[in-house]
Amino acid sequence: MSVPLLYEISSPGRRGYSLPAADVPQKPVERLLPAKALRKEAPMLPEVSEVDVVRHFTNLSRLNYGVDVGFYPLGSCTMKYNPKIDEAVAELPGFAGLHPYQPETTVQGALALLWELERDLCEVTGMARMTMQPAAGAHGELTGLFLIAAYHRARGEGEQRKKVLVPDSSHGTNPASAALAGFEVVSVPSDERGMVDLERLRAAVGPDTAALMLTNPNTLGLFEEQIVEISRTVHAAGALLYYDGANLNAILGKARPGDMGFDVVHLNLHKTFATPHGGGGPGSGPVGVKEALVPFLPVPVVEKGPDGFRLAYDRPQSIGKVKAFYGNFLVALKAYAYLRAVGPEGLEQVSEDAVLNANYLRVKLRPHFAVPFDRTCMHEFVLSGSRQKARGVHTLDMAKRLLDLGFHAPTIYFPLIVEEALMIEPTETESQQTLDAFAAAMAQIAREAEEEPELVKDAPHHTPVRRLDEARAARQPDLRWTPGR
Amino acid sequence: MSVPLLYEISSPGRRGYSLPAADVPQKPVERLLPAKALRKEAPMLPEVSEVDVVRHFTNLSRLNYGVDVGFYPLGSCTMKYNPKIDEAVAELPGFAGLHPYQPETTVQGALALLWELERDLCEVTGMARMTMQPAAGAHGELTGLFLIAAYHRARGEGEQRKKVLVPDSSHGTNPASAALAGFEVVSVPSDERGMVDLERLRAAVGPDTAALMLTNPNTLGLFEEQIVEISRTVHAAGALLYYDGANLNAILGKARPGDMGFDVVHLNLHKTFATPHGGGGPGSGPVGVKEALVPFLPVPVVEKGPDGFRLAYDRPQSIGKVKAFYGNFLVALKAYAYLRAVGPEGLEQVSEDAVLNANYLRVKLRPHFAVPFDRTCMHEFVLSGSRQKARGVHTLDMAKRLLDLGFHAPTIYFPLIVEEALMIEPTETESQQTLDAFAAAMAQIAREAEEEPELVKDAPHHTPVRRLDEARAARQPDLRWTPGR
Amino acid sequence: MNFLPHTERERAEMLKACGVKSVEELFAPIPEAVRLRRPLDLPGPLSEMELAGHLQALAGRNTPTNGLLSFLGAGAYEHYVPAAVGQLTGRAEFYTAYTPYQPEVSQGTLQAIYEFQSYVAALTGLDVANASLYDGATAVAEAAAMALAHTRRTEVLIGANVHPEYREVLKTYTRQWEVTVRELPAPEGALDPAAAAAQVSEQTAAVIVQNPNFFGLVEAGEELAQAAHAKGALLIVVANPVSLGLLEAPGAYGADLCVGEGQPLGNPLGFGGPYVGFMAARESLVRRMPGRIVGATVDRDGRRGFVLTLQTREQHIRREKATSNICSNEALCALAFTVHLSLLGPQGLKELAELCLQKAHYAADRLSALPGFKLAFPGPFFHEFVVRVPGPAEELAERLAARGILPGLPLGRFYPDLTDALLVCVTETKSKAAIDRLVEALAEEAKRA
Amino acid sequence: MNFLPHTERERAEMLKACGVKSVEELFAPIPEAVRLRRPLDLPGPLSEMELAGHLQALAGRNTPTNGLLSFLGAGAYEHYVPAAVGQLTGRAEFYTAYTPYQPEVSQGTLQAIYEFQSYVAALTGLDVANASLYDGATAVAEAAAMALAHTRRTEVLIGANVHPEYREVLKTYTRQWEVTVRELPAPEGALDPAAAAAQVSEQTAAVIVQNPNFFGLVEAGEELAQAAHAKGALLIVVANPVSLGLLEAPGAYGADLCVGEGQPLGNPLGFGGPYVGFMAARESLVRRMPGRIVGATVDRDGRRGFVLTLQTREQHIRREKATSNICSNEALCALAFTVHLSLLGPQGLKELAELCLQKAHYAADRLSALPGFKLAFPGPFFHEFVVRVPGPAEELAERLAARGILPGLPLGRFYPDLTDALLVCVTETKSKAAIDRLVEALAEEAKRA
Ligand SMILES: Cc1ncc(COP(=O)(O)O)c(C=O)c1O
Ligand SMILES: Cc1ncc(COP(=O)(O)O)c(C=O)c1O
Repeated sequence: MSVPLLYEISSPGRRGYSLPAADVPQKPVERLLPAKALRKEAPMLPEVSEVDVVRHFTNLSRLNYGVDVGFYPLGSCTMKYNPKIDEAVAELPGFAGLHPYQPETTVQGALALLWELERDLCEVTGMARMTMQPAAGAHGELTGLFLIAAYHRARGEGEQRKKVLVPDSSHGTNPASAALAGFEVVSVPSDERGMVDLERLRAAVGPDTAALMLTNPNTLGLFEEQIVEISRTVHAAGALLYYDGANLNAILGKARPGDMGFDVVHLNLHKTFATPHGGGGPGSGPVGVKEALVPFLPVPVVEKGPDGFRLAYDRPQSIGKVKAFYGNFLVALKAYAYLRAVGPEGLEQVSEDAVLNANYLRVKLRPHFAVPFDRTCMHEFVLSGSRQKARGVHTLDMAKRLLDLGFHAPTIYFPLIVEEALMIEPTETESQQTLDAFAAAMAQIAREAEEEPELVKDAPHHTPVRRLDEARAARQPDLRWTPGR
Repeated sequence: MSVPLLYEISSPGRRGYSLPAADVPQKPVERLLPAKALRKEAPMLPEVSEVDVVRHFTNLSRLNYGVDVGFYPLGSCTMKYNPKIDEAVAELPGFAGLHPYQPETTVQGALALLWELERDLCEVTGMARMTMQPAAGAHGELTGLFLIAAYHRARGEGEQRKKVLVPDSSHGTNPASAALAGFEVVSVPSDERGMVDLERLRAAVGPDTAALMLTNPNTLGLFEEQIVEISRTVHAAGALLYYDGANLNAILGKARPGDMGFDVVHLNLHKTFATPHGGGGPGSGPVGVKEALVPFLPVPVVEKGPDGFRLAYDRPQSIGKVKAFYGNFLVALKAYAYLRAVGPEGLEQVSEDAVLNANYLRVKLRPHFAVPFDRTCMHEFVLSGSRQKARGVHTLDMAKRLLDLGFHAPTIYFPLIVEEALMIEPTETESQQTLDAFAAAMAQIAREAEEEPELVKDAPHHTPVRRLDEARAARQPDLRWTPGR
Repeated sequence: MNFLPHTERERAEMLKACGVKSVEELFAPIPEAVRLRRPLDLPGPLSEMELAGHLQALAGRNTPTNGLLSFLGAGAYEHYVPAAVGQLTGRAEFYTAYTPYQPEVSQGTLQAIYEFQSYVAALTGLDVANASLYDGATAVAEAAAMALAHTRRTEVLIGANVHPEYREVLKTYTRQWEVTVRELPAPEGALDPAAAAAQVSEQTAAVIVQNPNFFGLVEAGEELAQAAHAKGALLIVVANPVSLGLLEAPGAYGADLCVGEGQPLGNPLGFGGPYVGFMAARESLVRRMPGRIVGATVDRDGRRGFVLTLQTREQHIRREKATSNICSNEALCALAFTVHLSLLGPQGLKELAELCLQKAHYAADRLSALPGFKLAFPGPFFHEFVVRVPGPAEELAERLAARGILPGLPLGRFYPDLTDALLVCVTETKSKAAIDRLVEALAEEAKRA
Repeated sequence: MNFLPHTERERAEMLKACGVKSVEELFAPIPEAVRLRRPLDLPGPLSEMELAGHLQALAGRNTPTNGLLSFLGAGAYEHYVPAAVGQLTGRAEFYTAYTPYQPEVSQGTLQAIYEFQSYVAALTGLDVANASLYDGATAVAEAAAMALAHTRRTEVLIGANVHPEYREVLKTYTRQWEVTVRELPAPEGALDPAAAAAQVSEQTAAVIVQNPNFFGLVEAGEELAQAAHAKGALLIVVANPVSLGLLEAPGAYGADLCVGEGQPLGNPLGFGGPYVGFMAARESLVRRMPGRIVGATVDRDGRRGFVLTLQTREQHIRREKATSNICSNEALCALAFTVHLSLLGPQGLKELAELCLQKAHYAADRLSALPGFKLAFPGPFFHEFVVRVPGPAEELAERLAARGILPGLPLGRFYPDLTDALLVCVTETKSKAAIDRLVEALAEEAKRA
């Protein structure tokens, strides 16, 4: 089943390419470039044929599991089905072949698309304007925090507001982004219902607070019911409220971060808006802001004028750029296509079905697993493997066993506040049959944990490789091919 | 590992499509069509979503083996690597979007391509003209035989020449095509060297003979060394010589059927010219003829005139049409792209490497298997499992065991004149490493046949399904899904 | 560009292993008299970039239908093909596989064909279907061959309103057999069952009817079936699969065999090919079917699996006694058909057929209201119709083409009495605005003439 | 169009299983005060056919570079991408997978990243590479952050001839840190190592050099490395991967970190994204690297396998103490890079680089021979160069654009003293004839002005 590295089938002189012959008069390379600047040794790359390359990556792909292979209930990641038409339109030469520095007159369709998408996403989130520049969710967070810093700086409070509050249930990127943006991170504990502890929040927030970062519904899949009060508290202290949009899939058309009081929002187009995740990217993390923060948005923004659309750079208060050019355009394009396909009612139905699916699964799994916060959830919910742990079977083991049964595993050990957490997000694109089959697999594993714990602890048994030695990987890093290793 | 039928996951009312709303004034269907003409019951089709469909066929594909997965030494079938660029260009809207009845002025590129391809294939085969109309090799044979019949008819010998000779080593399509074309089939035995038995041929050929069908190199991978004499014999009797082009891969740029005396040639573009086989088609089986048969070619032919290319129908002696429109154009296009990419020297190298690979493997396998005709072969060769049969291990078993070891099996039990035949055609796109790995697998199987025959007889062990009950399939045909079966 | 992996070093090594000095030695079995001792006179080689440019340039010398406004049908139909179809047929394991001779590693292809057979049987209302034929035209000839063999009779009747190219192919095939092919006239566009009945005799193996016929008209299927069956002949129906979302299944009105062109589902126009013929029949005919058939069975462990079956009909076993010579067929096109139909389902197919129906009727209503235009035939039609225009249709079409509109097929090339007629097809791809544009342009150009 | 599988019957059944009467009950946790009680104001829904038409129409309002004749480079490069690249990155198992959190079912992604890391390390001549960053610009900022953390210093020097947008991104990031960014001037286009050395201090964490720089010129890498190292600063080199087929590996002349934009290999222009940043470093810096890293290890049965490793650097474990906040990166773009480079191999990459070099020099020779034109800078260059034109470059470019030619980037927008200069890029995609067309058009339009 294993596929050799291309290095391991390389043969000196074999080629997988063809290049046109040089049709210009040639000069000796040494006359064009100083000898010193020239490479002394060819880079150590494999030498293979086109068929070698095609078989290699085809066979590698066959070792992978994707949404198109089966159910991928990875909590927080919203692994919904990615419509095929979106892939097709992103390949149109009229989009894929555009150079970012072409004259604006030659890219009016692309600018129109960015402009429309911005309006649509603002409508969905309740924000004033949005930038498409960030490349992913975490990049959006960083951008949002830069914007918050610029806002406070503009108000003369830049030096004073150096703290960013994050709940202890938050995603790791939240504190990491805050730190990278130069803030001090303060963790706010959750209460016993899994919500932000309002008292502790009140105690933490103050004139040194730049912002509170939240995702709502939170990482337990629970809606922060006190959101209005939270917003009031944060704003009363002169701080801003940041929305991690990873969980927006729960509330499309039902509620908007802007209406909840959030000042800055990032979205994950590669989650909510159905653009594929590519095995780890590219994503797209647009950031939307309320009116007060609009002047700080990265340049350029797309403006519509009498002569068409243009890229506006004349924005003196802008934080500048967070990425070259205009963001992951071809990803944004897929989100635009998705939005247009689904339409406003369809979008609301997305959230309804996402929430229905999560609750349906929660109810089906309740007999077999501990559910720490067992009440109506939104688009995802968190189980605990605490019961199984008593038998020596850990959440990791159960996750691996799921792979044997043909499913991707849920997110595990997150959020950190739940012991042996299994975070399950079915998404709206899964049918009742799929959910039933998954529930049956989970029930089987719970039974196995009781009756044949070793079977689970030794899992997976039927995957291309078995459990991998991660400790060894970290202790003796082997991060690239080296001849003779 | 098994994938349910879509019927088995169907849910009434589920949908995987979206259609535009009707934007014209609607009339009740009953006013447009008589009640009697309307369907009373909806066709029994599954009702599934887009994600259901995508996962279904993605997972089905994962049960398949293709050239892009690995080595496919299917003798006679020339399963060479299919260049990716050919797939890409066949999707260009300027080709894929052409209606066959568009005005000729709007399809000049397509006609130019057909015209150029015809010229190229004539050059490669040594023929005068060629039709692209036949859809596959066997269809080409049928067309060729229609041409031969028309030729004799035109000479007043239509009633007299009713026999077609085929060697006993020939491919089944040859006699079947001859029969379908209304001829009586006469089998000509091979001699002990695997060649056409000239004496028997001389005895068989006569004034009632319409044609002799040959492939050269023959199905043993051996070149008919007496081809000049064969040609003389056939022509002396007033009969024609037909070339089954399935084996042209051996002689590109080295020898041409036209120069050997063949009057009619069919090619398999899905073999020699690298167009993919699609799991059983579409192929393309152009037929080329010598000058004397040109008037009989199917209509239309592409002609080049002062105003560009046109489809010429004004051909009174034509046999008519063998297929609607102009053949499998998008397949022919891939062959054209392949030819242009490879060029004349490349094409010769193709045959050199194909022949080299076959001989290399033959020599490597000789220690382990009986080689009934063990001399220099062309692009393929035939082993016999006779030694292993003594241990109760049949060629079928060894073929199945190869599947376990990650290879597609060779063609088996063909040609019929070799006991327990294994017909191996490596093609030129396989590397030495691949051939070595295959030889090692074959050697392993030979060893297993000696030492653990049951292992081979029970093979395959690691495929998505194990050996299938073909007798039951034929005895109790289950040819479609039926509810409740 | 070449796709050859060998380096010169490897070639040398391998030649040595073969015990020869040069590759030339391996070609020694070819007699010198037939050796080609000059380079082939071909262009190339081109690098991939140059090749892509060359083919783009060739493609640029064509104007595809989506760059025009086309109302051409006549056996090749422009439908919207969902993006999922190409993504799935583009899976390398499908398109780079051979015919599934080793079922254990071909379950993908085999199961997909089994589903194709199931769909074709369901659409046509017949018992069994095969794994595909070359196209609709050859499917007609194959069906005729089956009927002739089954009935042991010597004559075939075919409607003069069956696709002209299909009739031509039938003629080419049957010319070699000792049989007669006669055409049933269709002066009003559709066949007259009574007149047809009068033609059927004890020598008639089959009556071949296209429904909807070449002119788009719906035929009286049941009456034609009765006409055929009354004398022991078979009824062969040639059907458009999209129409079967709405129209009665041929099996339900008495067809013994139903064949057709599968292109309208899943397959691009492609300048006429590759397309895919389908064939379904009553159970009793299954052992006479041409081509491949897939059946379900079980493996050694009792799991369901699929295999090529009833192979004793086939040429690789029966040689000249086979039911047909077919080896490669059109599997990948059949897969595209299957994927598209899977997405549509029964309801989608029905809606699609209705959309075509409504749009075609809107166009017919508008066109026939133009001065000098009128529908050529009175009967009900599906998504194609024949309209008579003022003056020669060929010239009018040329003038429209100059405006980027292909108004339909001028019928004079096939029917000398219809030189003033266009065969117009309207599918879901034509918006009302597009139809209106056609109507306007035709009105203007007709006036101008 | 929707992608929802549920039928109403299923919804009802599932709601019942949940013990609620309506889906509205499931949304009860959302306080009424923040409920949106109106429909979203969005267009749609569109059927797939309409959507495809809509996006084709939008695409039609753009003119892609292959419909123009473009000599734009400046950080986004038009190369021919072999067809195999898209076919392989288009494998659903690659593009519909998440970050490989479950290695047992993600070996495809993981091994491909390991190969990407190996290639990047090989190209740059450094020890280790990570699994990709967002793009070249952010990679520069991440490298600066690493250097600052590693050296615990407070200043970064960057060439004024580093891509202007990369410098801007660095400025945006560093603004929040308590550090100084200073630019090294490049009056002759390239950096002066002696002048640079004079600027490096004990406070300098890193010197950031683009090579070839934004103007296409080759820098004195070794001397700049010495200048940095002399004061204990790191040298960060920003490199174009295609140039590394020909130019010395940064690791070989002393770079401690090499970052860059991977787009030129395997990725389309795409109006600026998605692209892929790469980063390679000396071994000693590995534990400060941002983003994902894949390592080889063995499974329980001793077979080789690949995992995400050194994860204790990462945000999901270390939260605010992580080396970076990066979670999703650009895996699929890195895969495209890997496939393209696999096809090229060392020899192909070298030939590709040479083709670009020769063509760019031919263009430069011809352009600088035109009256009023001359090369702006004296140094050796790779495949981009700056040419001074008679009059404002912006206007000249506009006139050329009207003729369908994009002659290069007018530099005034980034460099006020270069308003009369164009940055011209020539890759293998430009034939001699195309270059000649550029030269002629420029000559004509310059005369006309
Ligand atoms: C809650 C939450 N926030 C932020 C992110 C970061 O998004 P990205 O991976 O696009 O950087 C994720 C992704 O896993 C997430 O789940
Ligand atoms: C020798 C020979 N002739 C003819 C054919 C028939 O070709 P096709 O399958 O394209 O009809 C084949 C295909 O297997 C063959 O090997």
